[in-house]
Amino acid sequence: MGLESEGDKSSDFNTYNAKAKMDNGREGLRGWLNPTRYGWERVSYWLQRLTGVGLLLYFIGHVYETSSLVNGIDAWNSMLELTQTTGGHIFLMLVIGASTFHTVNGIRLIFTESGLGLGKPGRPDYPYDATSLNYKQKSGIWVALLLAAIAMFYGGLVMFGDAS
Amino acid sequence: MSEEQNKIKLRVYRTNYSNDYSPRFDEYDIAVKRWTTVLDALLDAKAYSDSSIAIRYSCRMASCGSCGMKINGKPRLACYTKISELNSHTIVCEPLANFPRIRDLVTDFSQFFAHHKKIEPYVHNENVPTEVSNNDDLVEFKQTPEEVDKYLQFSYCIKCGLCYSACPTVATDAKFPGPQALSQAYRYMADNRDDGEKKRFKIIDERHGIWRCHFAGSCSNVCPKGVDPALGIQLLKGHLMGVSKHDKKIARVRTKEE
Amino acid sequence: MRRTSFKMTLLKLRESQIMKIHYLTGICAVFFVAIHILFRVVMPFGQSLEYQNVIANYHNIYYVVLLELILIFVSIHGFNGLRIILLELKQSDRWESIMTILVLAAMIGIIAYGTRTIIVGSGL
Amino acid sequence: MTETLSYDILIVGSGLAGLRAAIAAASKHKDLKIAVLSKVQVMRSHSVSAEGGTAAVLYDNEGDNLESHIYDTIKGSDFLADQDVAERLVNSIPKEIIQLDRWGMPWSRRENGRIDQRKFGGYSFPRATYAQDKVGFYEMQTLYDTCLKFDNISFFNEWFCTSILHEGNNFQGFTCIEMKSGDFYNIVAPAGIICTGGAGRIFSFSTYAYSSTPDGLDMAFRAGIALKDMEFVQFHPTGILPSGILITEGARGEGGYLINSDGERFMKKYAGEKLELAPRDVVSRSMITEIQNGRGFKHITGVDCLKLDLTHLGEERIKEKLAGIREIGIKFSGVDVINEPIEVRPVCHYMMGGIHSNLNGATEFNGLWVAGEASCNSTHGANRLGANSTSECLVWGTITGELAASYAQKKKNSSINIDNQQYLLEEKRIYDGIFRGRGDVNPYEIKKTMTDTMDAKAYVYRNENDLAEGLRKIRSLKELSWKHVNDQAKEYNTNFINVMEIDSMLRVAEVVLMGALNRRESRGAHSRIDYPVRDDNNFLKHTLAYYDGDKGPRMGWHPVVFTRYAPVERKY
Ligand SMILES: Cc1cc2nc3c(=O)[nH]c(=O)nc-3n(C[C@H](O)[C@H](O)[C@H](O)COP(=O)(O)OP(=O)(O)OC[C@H]3O[C@@H](n4cnc5c(N)ncnc54)[C@H](O)[C@@H]3O)c2cc1C
Ligand code: HEM
Ligand code: SF4
Ligand code: F3S
Ligand code: FES
Repeated sequence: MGLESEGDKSSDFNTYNAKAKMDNGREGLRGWLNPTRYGWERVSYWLQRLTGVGLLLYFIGHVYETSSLVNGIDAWNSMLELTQTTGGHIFLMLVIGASTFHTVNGIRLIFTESGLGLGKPGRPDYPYDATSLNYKQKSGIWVALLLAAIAMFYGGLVMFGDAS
Repeated sequence: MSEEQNKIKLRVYRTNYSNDYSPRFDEYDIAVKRWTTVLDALLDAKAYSDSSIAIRYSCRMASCGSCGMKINGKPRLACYTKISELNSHTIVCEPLANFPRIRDLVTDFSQFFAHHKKIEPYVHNENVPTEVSNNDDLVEFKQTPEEVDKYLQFSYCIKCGLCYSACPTVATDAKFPGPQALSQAYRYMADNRDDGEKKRFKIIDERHGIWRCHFAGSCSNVCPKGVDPALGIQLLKGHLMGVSKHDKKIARVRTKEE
Repeated sequence: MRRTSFKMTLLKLRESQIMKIHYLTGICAVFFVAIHILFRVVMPFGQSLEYQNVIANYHNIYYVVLLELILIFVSIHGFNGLRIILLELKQSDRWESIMTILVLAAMIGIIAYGTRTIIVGSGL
Repeated sequence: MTETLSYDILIVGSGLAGLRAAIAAASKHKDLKIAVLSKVQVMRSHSVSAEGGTAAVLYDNEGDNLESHIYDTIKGSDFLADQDVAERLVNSIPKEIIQLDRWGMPWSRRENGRIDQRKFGGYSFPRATYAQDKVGFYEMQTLYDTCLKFDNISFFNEWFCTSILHEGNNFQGFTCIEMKSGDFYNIVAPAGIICTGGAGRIFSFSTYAYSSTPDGLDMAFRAGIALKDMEFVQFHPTGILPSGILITEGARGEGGYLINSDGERFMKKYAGEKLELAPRDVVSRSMITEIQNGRGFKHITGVDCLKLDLTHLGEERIKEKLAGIREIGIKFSGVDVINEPIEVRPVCHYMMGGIHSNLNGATEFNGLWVAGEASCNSTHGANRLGANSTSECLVWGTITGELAASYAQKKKNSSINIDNQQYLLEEKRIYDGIFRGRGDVNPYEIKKTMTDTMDAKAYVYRNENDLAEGLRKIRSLKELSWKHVNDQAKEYNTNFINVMEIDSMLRVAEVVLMGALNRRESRGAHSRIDYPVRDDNNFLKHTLAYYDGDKGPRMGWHPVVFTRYAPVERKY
């Protein structure tokens, strides 16, 4: 045995890639697509992503939609008609809900991820309740959900009320 | 006085990754008492039903971190989970998610340990030698109980990997250090004997570093030791953001007379 | 692969700096989008979307600046969000640099495309 | 073909002793390549369970002194300790405490920022240095984290060592199995340190981790090194039922009471001065006497027990200083110690005996040292004082690590030629003898019967009949056809490991019983009702046991080293 290969045997070397045969066991996308197991914070994480991606898609669509402006009134109106259907209204309601949730929860997250509103570390006493999963945080999520629901409801009223 | 006995079904995930991939579940009927833990039940199955169950365990008192596994869908310590508290007649044991699998319930921790090592989890101090070499050095750091409390919680970590297994970012990102390693970075930063935060900030403020935590909180949700890694990580981010002010005074060693 | 100097500076940004930008653009977006939506509410919703009303808005220089800022901020925020998700999905240097470039390109594309609408619409 | 790896120093065991030795060696010579092998992963070793404290003299300005710690240790040992060794322990440990502090150990502190200490059994001063009630855990964490500083330490996690390679009396290496792949390896080095810890799993009711089996002891034993003083097994007064998990002595150190079914603090009858804080052997014997006199409680499992009362300490004190045992009580016993007393019973806790070694931790082989609980350099004699064991691990970890480093440095360039015969024989022993063995007796049942036998026959009080019967039972178990492994897979075969462990347990259990039979006196933890007094004329000497094939051990004696203290009667 030469000296070079010896290091590889010890466990602190990263054998992860070398043993390609081993199942890497990662949950993959299923990991974050399933928000049900670990409490509200996980739901927030999941929704923040979904709404973020959703809003991005909407935003791209929206920029495209408004670009019909340059092609004159007919192009604009035919574009606008797409949203004046029931389906279009429901879609817009979802966008309203998504943006409300994403915004409100996003503002909470900006505080949280800057270490604010989480409580202080201290001696944990059994049974252990994590201070970071406190009610301030949870209510932030609930408020975001609630506001999103209200916004969707209001938006629905406006749009469907307007259409009739 | 005799205790009532209950029968439960233990469903154990079985496979050997070097030979064949096709996993299956084996079922064992186990008699349990009020205090029987999942580990007890598994060892019972191993001793009397099927000795080929591969399982990792040692202390049986939730201090070594060996026996992490997914029990009824959630990462838990087998020795710390009583069957009676699961409220179920079927107990499903699977290997921890997000770890490469070796066999049955046993997973490979080398990458997890490597992440821990990478954040340089030891005291850096420029002014006080960390090695005590002569007897003049026989003086300790001065650190009050309040200063201990600032990091103590994070040193409860037994490296069981449950948090790593629950975290949704770890589920896809192999380079993300994970809640365990990141909370240890905070542990040393909060310890006033250490002045190595500049170095550690450099290590974790990376593309796949601390910012890939989006406060899913699942790590703190499953941690059996009350470490609350999510808290440490967010507090650390606060420092990186420049929001939290840095008022740590590096401890000095006491003088001989004190 | 040769790196352009632009990309070099981007690569030199610490992730914490990028996240600061992410949060800042997020917060700014709250205000701007709020104003943008308020414009929808000053008159009945359907009416506000009529062509001449929209064009009229576009001729208001403050509104144009607002729109342009929304466009830039939301693009940066949104596409950085996308970049984050993509980074976490798969780890290899190749994937990461391709995705960074693609996301950057898409972001610039959208900003450019939106800016064209704004410029033409405002009749500048 | 068996692969051979080579290093400069091999350390078996990543407990406190092993990690401390690794750091000592790595910092002494930076270019030595050090391998730490362990059958469990790092931070999984039994040492993480140590709870109460590490004894050291820190406050000589407040009345403590080294002399007193030395004398307490020797008196605690019932004068069987080698006195030069005890002196070495006491003189070296304060430095280790400070060293750990520099490395980041979260010692519990006094208000003024200095390290705090608590009372512990058998000491005349509060000198158990503590960190809540997770001392061993924090020490392990601190040492492991510090190890990561050194690039020349490589960890071999989950490598099971099976035997020592040697050429005559010169150490050459170990044979081991990498559990993950199931491959068999030789690892050679000029120097080795055995830190495989205690063997308390040869008892059923035990505070030890499941991994604390005597395979390390057995490995040395089979290679021809003596095991010393194995009959001295410490029974800790307070293990909870039914699991045997420990309630630290720190609970009594903080002021806990032991009570019998009359609600009486019975220790005043047995140790009027020190009460609950008498040494463990004294307290355990008192408890069994109480139980035998009908003043015990019955646990729901039907086992006799007594109660440990902490309720008067108050919620705040318990949460701050005994958080871990509160958790253990609630989780594993269903009792919150803040509100009610907890049921306890003497439980196998420590092995004073181990691999025969001298003041420096050197064994009978050149180039091989031993440290920690696996060693018997005779610090603890017939009874260890609480908190002296982690001290021993740290002190001899350092000593052996440094000695091994110097030795390896000298031998760095000489090559090692191992004798093929040896590892072929070992391969034959474990693969033909065990892995491919045949039989119809379930090895796990053998283990259960054996450990139950030890519980019944070699507990706190012993006598000739019981011991002889126990020995007969163990020998008859050895005869049965249980050496077979049902699991024929190569990878991560814990069944195979378990059977090898059981093999070593039977051999070492036999040594314990033989030693206990031969020692016809009561000394420290070894208490014979048929010979109730200490007999300094005949037995003031260490027991040695050498391997002698399947016939069972060959017994011998070894003198005790005295420096300053003549044996006197022990009173507390
Ligand atoms: C519950 C409990 C509480 C305690 N509390 C205290 C206390 O408060 N104060 C005190 O001073 N002492 C205490 N002790 C005693 C003390 O913890 C131990 O004596 C000490 O930790 C032993 O450390 P060690 O390093 O020698 O061995 P261990 O920590 O037992 O480590 C043994 C190592 O050897 C490895 N090993 C074993 N066999 C093999 C093999 N064949 N191949 C490869 N590797 C192998 C194991 O994997 C492990 O890594 C306590 C003990 C118990 C059980
Ligand atoms: C209006 C105010 C907004 C605020 C306050 C805000 C805030 C945030 C915050 C805090 C995050 C989480 C970052 C993290 O956890 O690391 C985030 C993610 C994201 N946002 Fe926004 N955002 C806003 C608007 C938008 C808009 C309009 C879009 C769409 C174009 C968008 C797209 C995204 C995307 C794609 C993510 C990534 C999701 C993730 O990283 O998990 N956001 N936002
Ligand atoms: S932080 Fe908690 S869950 Fe994670 S490894 Fe440490 S103890 Fe386990
Ligand atoms: S679960 Fe993961 S995303 Fe963050 S808060 Fe915990 S590390
Ligand atoms: S066996 Fe040690 S944590 Fe469960």
